[in-house]
Amino acid sequence: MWKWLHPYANPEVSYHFTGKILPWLGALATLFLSIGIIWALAFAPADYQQGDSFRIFYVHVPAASLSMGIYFGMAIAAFTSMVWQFKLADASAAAMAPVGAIFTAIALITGAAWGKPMWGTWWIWDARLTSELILLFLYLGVIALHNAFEDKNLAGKAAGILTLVGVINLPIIKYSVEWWNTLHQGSTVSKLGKPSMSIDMLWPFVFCFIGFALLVATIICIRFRSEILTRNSIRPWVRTLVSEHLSKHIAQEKNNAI
Amino acid sequence: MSVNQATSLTPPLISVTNLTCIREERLLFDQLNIEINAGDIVQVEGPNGSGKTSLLRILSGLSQPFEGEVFFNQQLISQSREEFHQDLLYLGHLPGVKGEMSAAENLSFNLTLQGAPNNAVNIEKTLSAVNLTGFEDSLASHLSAGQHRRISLARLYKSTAKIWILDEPFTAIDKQGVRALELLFKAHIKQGGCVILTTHQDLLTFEPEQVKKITLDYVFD
Amino acid sequence: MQFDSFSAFLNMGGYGFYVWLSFGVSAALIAGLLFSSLTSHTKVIKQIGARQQRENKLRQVRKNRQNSTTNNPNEETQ
Amino acid sequence: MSIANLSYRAVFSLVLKRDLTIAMRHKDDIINPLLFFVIVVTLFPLGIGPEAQTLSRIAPGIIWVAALLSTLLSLDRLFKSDHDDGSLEQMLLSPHPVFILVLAKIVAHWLITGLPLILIAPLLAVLLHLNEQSYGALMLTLLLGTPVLSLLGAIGVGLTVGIKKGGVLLSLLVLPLYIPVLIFATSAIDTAALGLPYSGQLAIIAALFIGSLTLAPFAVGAALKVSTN
Repeated sequence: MWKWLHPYANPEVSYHFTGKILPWLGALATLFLSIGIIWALAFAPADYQQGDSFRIFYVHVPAASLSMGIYFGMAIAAFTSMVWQFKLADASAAAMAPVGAIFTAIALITGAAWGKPMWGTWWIWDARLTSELILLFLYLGVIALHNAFEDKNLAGKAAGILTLVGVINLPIIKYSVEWWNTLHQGSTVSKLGKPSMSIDMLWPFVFCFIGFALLVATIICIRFRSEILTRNSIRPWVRTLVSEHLSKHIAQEKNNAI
Repeated sequence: MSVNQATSLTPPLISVTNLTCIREERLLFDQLNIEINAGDIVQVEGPNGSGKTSLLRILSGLSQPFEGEVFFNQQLISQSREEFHQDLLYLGHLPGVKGEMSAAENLSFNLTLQGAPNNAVNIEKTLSAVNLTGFEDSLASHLSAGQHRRISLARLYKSTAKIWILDEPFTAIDKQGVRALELLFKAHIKQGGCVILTTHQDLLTFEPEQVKKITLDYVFD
Repeated sequence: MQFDSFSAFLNMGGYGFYVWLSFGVSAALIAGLLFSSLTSHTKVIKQIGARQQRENKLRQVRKNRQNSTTNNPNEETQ
Repeated sequence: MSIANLSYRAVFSLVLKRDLTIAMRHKDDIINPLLFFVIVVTLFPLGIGPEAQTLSRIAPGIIWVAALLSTLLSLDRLFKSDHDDGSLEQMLLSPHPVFILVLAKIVAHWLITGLPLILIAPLLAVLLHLNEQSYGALMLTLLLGTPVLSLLGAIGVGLTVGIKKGGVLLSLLVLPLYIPVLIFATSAIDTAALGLPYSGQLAIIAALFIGSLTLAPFAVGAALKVSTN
């Protein structure tokens, strides 16, 4: 495993490797997402209870589970970088944080938009929405801490510690919020959840989920590549790459001018 | 940039391999190799912002380099932290003196923390060595910056550490004090210790060839 | 197809506002993230390029200065 | 080696004594967070209205939120002054394990800020008409919960101590971590008001305390190493 991984631990190799897979990832994401979204919006049957508002489910649930998943991914990256002093892991964690925050925000907004017709109110202190909100705070904390350090290597280390503390806390927070929610639930509210899904609802969901996951991977890849460049800006390979890129850019501008 | 021409057979006290330091995406030094032996006094020089303080902090283990390793007695300092810190005395820009405690209390705490032997009589003697007689019981917040520095320098007189890393030890110290410190350095290196320091003025009582120099000038402002 | 007409599709059985709001906001947020990620990549490259040019210039200046200070005495001794 | 090796306990008490001495000579650090606690609590009846029933309903939440905020306010002193005058570096460079030093500082912080909160809390509970059956629960949750606040807060301070404007950032980092303590503590007090056993919630807070006691000092040590870098 380590032997296989070793060449990819080199920033230059992984920069070029991600550069190669990036178009494929993007194409696959577009394919799956367009199929999934069109299917979900136009062809999937309406829920017998929730009607067409159920279609929000196809965005809300993937976004919510991906937002948790990205946080765990960040925690794994932080752990790897701390234990094995593996600098690329810091770069990948830094690339993941904003993506995770955006998907948490999407889960929150779609949750509120789903809740309004269901509960008659935009916000309800439902267990899932509440822990999603706290997850957003955790993400914003990591991002803010990252931005507060000028030195990106230090920023990565500090954010890594915070991520690990957060990931230990996350299950506790989730559990405590769920427990608090059952404790304070006065009237019976229909919870946001997965009603028994029929097979013609499942397939568009699978496509949407895979599509969003691929999209997340694509965006993380793009950000990861810029993080590698910033962290290795003194390396000769970055220098040649940058000067090549800039000269190409200048040539293009000249062509445009002509 | 090897300081020592590998004349001695004993292994170096501190050695540094392929040290590269980047601060705020600026390269301060690249692929630095240093060996420091017992009995060396090393002066790190270079213009402002050239990474003198960064080098001293990396040598003391406070900062991690971008690349490269620091060895103490041929062991990585991160792996022999306790032994290394027992043999290390680092004085940075900041004196590490609490304003709410008296001069004597400050010195006593710092010495005890380092595990150096101390008692009331000792403390008084040490403070008088740095010209602080009569100030033992005054709160440090009532003392001047120079006096703070002298409180922190007083630890040198009682230190059992072999490695002294001193960042600008002579700031806010008068000529007499500088001379006294240099005598202290001489005694220390004679006993098999080493001194690594940065300073703007040249060392007065040392022969120029006695002082080993590390020049940092990889600056791009 | 679940809907009879385009207007029924837009209406979403009366839930149109909520459905299109969630899909619209999600699309906007993702588009924004994608855009900022792509531009930050070119920005990083430009930044590194600018710093490189600055460093090259400094190196040139230093070399010139060194030449002017070290060459003259050398010529005298030779 | 001629170094007199100090035992862990000696190092711990050395640092603890030093921090307590400094706090006693600089009493603002003890009094200001406490005053803040009292003032925040008295603001609520003024904002909500003086009805005893409403106040006693929300008293546990008010007291706990005020305790969170005043702990947050006092956290800054934990490492800031040591960082600014260089004593933090010296501590990290001492031959003793960092977590002992950190633990001593956190304990000192709790003694300086947490303990006075606990002592004054019953007085404020009277002002808020807290249910008579809840006093025991209030004291016990504060006794077990405020150390958790100090321990988790220390991680946040450790991470932000090197940053120039770290104060606001600190609250963003630390407050989400405080949520479980808040939930279980207020629920224990509420349960006690109904005359029901609240040992379950107490046990969870105790578990949080043990967990943060064992893990936080190492996290703080790592954070301080990054911050002094």
